[in-house]
Amino acid sequence: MKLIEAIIKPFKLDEVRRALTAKGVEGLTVSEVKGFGRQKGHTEMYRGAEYVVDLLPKIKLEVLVRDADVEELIGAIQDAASTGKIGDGKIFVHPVADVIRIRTGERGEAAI
Amino acid sequence: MKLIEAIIKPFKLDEVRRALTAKGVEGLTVSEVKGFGRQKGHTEMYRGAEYVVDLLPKIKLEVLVRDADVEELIGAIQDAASTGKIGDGKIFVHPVADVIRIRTGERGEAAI
Amino acid sequence: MKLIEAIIKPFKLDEVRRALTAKGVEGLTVSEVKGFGRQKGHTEMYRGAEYVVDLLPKIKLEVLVRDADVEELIGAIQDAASTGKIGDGKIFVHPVADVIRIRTGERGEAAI
Amino acid sequence: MFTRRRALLAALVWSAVSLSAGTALAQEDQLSAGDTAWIMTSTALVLLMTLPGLALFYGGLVRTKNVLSILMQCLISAGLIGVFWILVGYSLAFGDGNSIIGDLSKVGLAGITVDTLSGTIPEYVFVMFQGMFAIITPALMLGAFAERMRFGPYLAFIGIWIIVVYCPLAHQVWGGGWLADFGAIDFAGGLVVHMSSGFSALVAAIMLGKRRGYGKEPMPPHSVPLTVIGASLLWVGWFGFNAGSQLAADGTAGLAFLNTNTATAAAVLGWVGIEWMHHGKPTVLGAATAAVAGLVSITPACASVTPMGSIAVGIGASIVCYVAVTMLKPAAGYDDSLDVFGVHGVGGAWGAIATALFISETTDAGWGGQIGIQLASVAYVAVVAPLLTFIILTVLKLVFGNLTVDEEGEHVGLDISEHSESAYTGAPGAAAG
Amino acid sequence: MFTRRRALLAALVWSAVSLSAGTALAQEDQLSAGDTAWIMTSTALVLLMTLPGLALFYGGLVRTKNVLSILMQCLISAGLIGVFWILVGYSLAFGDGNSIIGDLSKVGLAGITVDTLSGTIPEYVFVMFQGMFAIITPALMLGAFAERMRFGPYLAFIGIWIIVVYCPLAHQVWGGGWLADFGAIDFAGGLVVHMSSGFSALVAAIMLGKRRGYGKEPMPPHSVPLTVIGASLLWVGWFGFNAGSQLAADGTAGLAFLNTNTATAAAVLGWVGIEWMHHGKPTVLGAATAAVAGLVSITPACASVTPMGSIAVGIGASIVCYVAVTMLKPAAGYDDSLDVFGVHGVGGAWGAIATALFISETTDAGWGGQIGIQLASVAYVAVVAPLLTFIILTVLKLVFGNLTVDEEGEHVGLDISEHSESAYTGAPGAAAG
Amino acid sequence: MFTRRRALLAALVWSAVSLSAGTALAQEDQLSAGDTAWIMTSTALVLLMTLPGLALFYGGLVRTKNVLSILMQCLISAGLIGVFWILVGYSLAFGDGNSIIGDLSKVGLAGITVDTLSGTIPEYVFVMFQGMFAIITPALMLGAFAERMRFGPYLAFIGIWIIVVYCPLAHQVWGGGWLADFGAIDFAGGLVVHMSSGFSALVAAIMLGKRRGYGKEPMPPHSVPLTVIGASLLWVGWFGFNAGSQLAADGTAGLAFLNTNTATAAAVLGWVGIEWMHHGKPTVLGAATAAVAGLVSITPACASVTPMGSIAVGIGASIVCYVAVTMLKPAAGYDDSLDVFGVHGVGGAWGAIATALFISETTDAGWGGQIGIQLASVAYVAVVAPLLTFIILTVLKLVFGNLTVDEEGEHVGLDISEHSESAYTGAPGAAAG
Ligand SMILES: Nc1ncnc2c1ncn2[C@@H]1O[C@H](COP(=O)(O)OP(=O)(O)O)[C@@H](O)[C@H]1O
Ligand SMILES: Nc1ncnc2c1ncn2[C@@H]1O[C@H](COP(=O)(O)OP(=O)(O)O)[C@@H](O)[C@H]1O
Ligand SMILES: Nc1ncnc2c1ncn2[C@@H]1O[C@H](COP(=O)(O)OP(=O)(O)O)[C@@H](O)[C@H]1O
Repeated sequence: MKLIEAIIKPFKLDEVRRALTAKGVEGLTVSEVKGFGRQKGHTEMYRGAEYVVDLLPKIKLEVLVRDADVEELIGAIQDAASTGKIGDGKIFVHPVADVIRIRTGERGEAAI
Repeated sequence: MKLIEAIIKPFKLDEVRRALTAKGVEGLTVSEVKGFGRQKGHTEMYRGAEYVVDLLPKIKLEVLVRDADVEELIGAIQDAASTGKIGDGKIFVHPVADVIRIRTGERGEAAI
Repeated sequence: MKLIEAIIKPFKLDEVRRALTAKGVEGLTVSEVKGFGRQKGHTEMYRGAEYVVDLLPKIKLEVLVRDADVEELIGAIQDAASTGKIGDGKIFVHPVADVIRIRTGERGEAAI
Repeated sequence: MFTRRRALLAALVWSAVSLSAGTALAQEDQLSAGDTAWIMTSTALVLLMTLPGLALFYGGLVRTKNVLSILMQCLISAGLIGVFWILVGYSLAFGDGNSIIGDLSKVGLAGITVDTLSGTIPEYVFVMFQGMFAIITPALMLGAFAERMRFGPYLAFIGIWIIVVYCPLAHQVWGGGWLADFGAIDFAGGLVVHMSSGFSALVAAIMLGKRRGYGKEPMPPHSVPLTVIGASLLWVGWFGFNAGSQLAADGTAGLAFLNTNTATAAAVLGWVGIEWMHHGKPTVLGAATAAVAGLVSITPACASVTPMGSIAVGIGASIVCYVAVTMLKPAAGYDDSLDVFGVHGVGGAWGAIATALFISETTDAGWGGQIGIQLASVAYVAVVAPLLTFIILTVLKLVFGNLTVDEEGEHVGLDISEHSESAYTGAPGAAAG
Repeated sequence: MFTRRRALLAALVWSAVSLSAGTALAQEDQLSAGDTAWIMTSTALVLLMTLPGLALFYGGLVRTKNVLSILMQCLISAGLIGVFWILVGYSLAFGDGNSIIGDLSKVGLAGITVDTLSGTIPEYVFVMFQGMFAIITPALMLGAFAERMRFGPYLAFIGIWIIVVYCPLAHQVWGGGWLADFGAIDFAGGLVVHMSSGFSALVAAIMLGKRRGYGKEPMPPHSVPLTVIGASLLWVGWFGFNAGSQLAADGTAGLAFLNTNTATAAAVLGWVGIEWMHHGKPTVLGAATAAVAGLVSITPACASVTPMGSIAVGIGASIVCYVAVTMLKPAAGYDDSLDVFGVHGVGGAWGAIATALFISETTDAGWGGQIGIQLASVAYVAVVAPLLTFIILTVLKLVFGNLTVDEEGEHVGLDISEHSESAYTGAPGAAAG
Repeated sequence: MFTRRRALLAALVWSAVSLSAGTALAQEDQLSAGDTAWIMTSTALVLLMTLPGLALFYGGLVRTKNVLSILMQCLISAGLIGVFWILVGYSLAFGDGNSIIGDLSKVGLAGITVDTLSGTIPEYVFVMFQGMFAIITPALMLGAFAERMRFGPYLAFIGIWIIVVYCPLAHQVWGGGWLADFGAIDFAGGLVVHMSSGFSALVAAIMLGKRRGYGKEPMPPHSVPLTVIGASLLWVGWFGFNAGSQLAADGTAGLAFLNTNTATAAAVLGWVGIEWMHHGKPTVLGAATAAVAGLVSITPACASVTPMGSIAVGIGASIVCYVAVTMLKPAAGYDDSLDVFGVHGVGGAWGAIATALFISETTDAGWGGQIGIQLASVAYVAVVAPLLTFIILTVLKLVFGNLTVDEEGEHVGLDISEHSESAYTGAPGAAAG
């Protein structure tokens, strides 16, 4: 099992989710984060004082997947999330030692 | 050491935390996330337009624990978080390479 | 590659970010979390009813880094985030299986 | 010469007489544009108290998942009672009737035209001014069963309550009923509005049961700023409530206005002082609560006490309401979610009694006698209103089965379970690119 | 003796005459402090409708990233039209002129002093009261092209629209123009304010095109509480709008006030009932929308129908606006972001027609005749306003190239792309230590 | 015949005389319900400016962790000064006294009854109207030391300041003191309210020192919408402040009303234009700030300039305040957190001078002479208010040791460190299931 963590542009969330469910993903977890990277931020103004906001809103998406599905799902995320512009984000693949479904106590792939 | 990551129902947070501290856990980190899974969402209405909200509020809880404590704490979380209904959530167990306490610079199990 | 995850005090974020960019880090992701630990919380009052708030606001910072840079960056974070008082937080180092830049499809260290 | 002089004199006298007659008429039988202007303004101010004043005061106090249910219950009070009042409410409260309740002579505002006066103002203006009181009173109660009552039963409850509890009480005090004859002083509604709703609310809180988790987990306000905006608008709007109750723009209205502000200020000071001494720190929520407690307490008294007296009323309010909210409630163990009883019930009763305690000009009943009258009136409302409320809710329980939402509904919150809406959507997907 | 008596009599008669003349004068030619008080109050209330009423009503409905652009467009309407009105607007609307438009005789308020009266109130007060109407009307339109229109073109649009569409219409109905002569009844602006803005808004929504993602992804309100605060303040402020339009504090003002509240309450009840039956649950957003729909509809009718009639107007409003917003819009496929057409256009038209349908005293035209007049007036505004708006926007497209923000700007939101600001900063770094 | 005629004539003359005497009396010695209605309305509007107007305007500008401290400081100003004003404030400001300060003759409002008049309105109404001015003035200052001053010292500070600075200044300008005799024009309080608080605030900001991190990290407003609501309510409430200062509902009140709106609109336009040219984009915060700057500036001038003149006052305000806020402050390096000095100090001074510059009817002093008088008055307040404030704060430093919170308190924010409360609780645990 692997945990795929994707940092994407917020307005791409719907599309990515659709792409993943189309590939059979049945669960995922998202959170609001802010990202700093090569994408340049914007300037904000406050009574004449300008300052640069370079922590931009991003969505972090976590999906636990079977090892066999990793590549396919990475591809699906990438296709859906890509705009070709700087700031499209990253996908991290994490090893996972175990997984438990709280409701049933199932473990491992059965719990995904 | 392992990082236990649990996705639970928000109203179970207090109970889970009590269960963990009862087992000697002295630190943890929580964040607000939204989860999509088998649990069906609800319908919202906006001037006659209905749409389904299937990203439901969840709490993500992260606890770094000694390898020896993993099983006991998983059990504690499961007991406290379980309602028996779909949507109770998941527990992921992650390997951790190292841990540092910022204040003291302690490393490894001493820093937990 | 490793994913460095640091839980720090919110008002230290700017400093830590400056320290990291000074060391050549070009990207990172932050989120708002709440932490429970040895740091004692504060009391809040609501029409005479007092209750203890011991989940304190923290910032979680995630940086994916080359293996070779791990130690240097841990040091940088620690220096910048430390106030010497309880509650300064933790740094976790996670193994990472893979990383992909969504925009280009680059993989591994090239995608950092 | 002589003749002319006498004629002149006569003319002068008559001029004067007719002039002052004109003035007198203006005060009794003629429309006064000034009075009308003030009462229309007051009417708008009293609506402001409910929408958005009370809606925000209560809305800020609940948890995020229930804020819309509060706003909805305030909105629908304006909707339902706004129509009811025209159809039958006004007639039941202010129709001649008997000493208990009005009659149906003014159903649908029959017989009222743009020329009908009520004192120096158009009756339409009087109808609407009183209508705004009828709108806010049942809405005051919703704080007691906030975060659990279903919308349907709520609607039925306030619809019946206004007819069964409010209209009779309004008639008895202001419509020529027995409490007025008895000599009870209730200038702007300490008995009719605040005690009636506060004591009814207590019964409702007990009958509907506690919120799940009450007493075990903290249920802090989701937005104290909303609550402070609400308290502020209540404060501003209350000038219409109290000074408008004079139904004229004159010196007594001015006194009522000044006393309203002064008592409220004193209550804020008092509560802040008590909290500071008691807990080491004064809270904003305390100050906002104090403001409402002060406003409630000065309501019956505002035209009967001196400004110095109003300071006493306000400080007294901060003490009795503080004790009710922070000690009585936990000791008794009922879940009056937003302290309707502690603030409106207790504050209203205190105000009604304080009216006599600090009265500036003793009535025929004498100082002690008036205290007796006020105490008796307080006791009357404290018994009748909850009793009737108990009966109404008992019947509604039979009809609806359950007046509160189920466990699932309480967990996800009333906004979604009752209204299919979320208050705030700044979540993933709504954020910027 | 005889002489004296006659002299006395004569003196008395003259006293009476001069007294009643004084009264009559007071009604026609003398300043009435009471009327002035009410109209100044009303003027403040009408500004409250725009700032912060409408700003919040619309501001809560958009997504987080666009809320400031809404607030800004409301603020700048007060800024731009506030100045324009003094410079030329008032003169174009209320200068003598012809049957179509006023003239330039009162440019810069030339000739008006503190002693100039307009009826029983200072003309300055009348100027400002009407100025507040001019401020809110163009701001009403912004809901139609919310979340996409650029600020510069918006400014140009409302600046031109007020001169080309609003001032002539105001003149035609209230300034002595042809619609008044024609017999159209539009007490407080169903035609001039709501239909003109609602129908213009529809054209603008269509010409500016849909928001990216419209129809594909949900675009829920970022804060329903803000919207409810806005609707509440609109409700409160509307008393000034409608009852103020009588320009006096009298019985007719009282009727207008009462009808305004009653129709609005009825519309809320109606909409809640319809939603309940149609979707199984009533929504808060529905109730808030209904309130505005009710307020819009009673605007032209508020002085012409009985209170019972106003209930009919309000319920009718809930039906026609519900259908327009939830069925007509999706069916037709235009993106009127915040339903300006469905609420103000349709509600205004309904109100104008309902004015005749439920009229309490038939006019010279007779019941049917007045319906005809109202229908013709509605048709006139429904054609002229959108036509002129179409021309203005066509010209502005040529001048500005693009009236809406580009894709990037729409994704990050207008707050950042147009104003370099974020509404809420509670983000990392702003939080506590 | 002859006799009768003369008698008749005489009677007529006397009728006329008595009539006009009646009218004259009404203006001087008799209660006018219309004037009373307007001043009670104005009084409510001026409280609206503080609660919730100013509270939100300032509350939105601070960081999330300090918003409650702002709301509390506004609430407690109403609490403390609301009581103080009745006890001694009114007497010190409006008791006969000498040319510097009033006396203690009206302590506790001694001698005032419901029949006591002040002009054509009840003195109670006058007391309360002025009391609302006294409540807002010290609260204006809190923006200068926001996010750092402790609550206790704040309370002591405003309590002393109102007695030492405000009451004397109010007496000198409005209570029959020397500035009135000197010929200073300050219709609604440019000197007394805005300059006094603005210049005192500057001293306080400097004496309390900068916020930690000031100038190094951005400290953006946590909620611009709250600030816009606040600015909007200030705008609406200010009509009571300015037009109410005429103490009558007449033509001059109408002019003051119209000028208030027009100058404010002009200031918004001006600031938006300046920002657009200077930074490429106009901001909402700029527009809201401009509104307040415009309102401040027209305050002393609103009854003395023509509508066209008010446009000049407003545009001037946008220029001088823009320069003060965006250039002077960073250059000088003080941390006036929310720009009290830049807006109220500078705007108030500009307004006081502009009153003479654009005066419509020259006074006895002549155009130049009046400018001199205004300049001298501005200089007087600019010296006296800060001087007295400096002394007060120096003493308070000795008494309290530290007027600001410690580092820990500043990091977690004043809401928790001073009031044990969090503004918003939507955090884990409060969310839905
Ligand atoms: N080294 C990193 N560690 C953690 N997150 C990163 C890292 N680099 C980038 N990110 C995340 O990815 C987002 C996009 O990165 P950016 O450099 O702007 O564009 P791109 O992914 O197109 O190269 C950032 O906003 C940040 O959230
Ligand atoms: N494959 C997955 N990857 C990441 N998170 C998941 C995954 N499956 C479920 N979750 C999380 O667990 C929550 C509960 O899952 P759900 O399928 O609704 O119920 P249950 O855990 O009872 O099977 C989801 O809301 C989501 O946050
Ligand atoms: N075992 C743990 N697992 C996860 N997070 C932890 C753990 N221990 C501490 N933390 C995080 O680190 C923060 C600081 O910990 P605390 O014990 O208060 O101070 P210190 O790091 O100085 O020992 C906590 O608020 C929490 O967010």
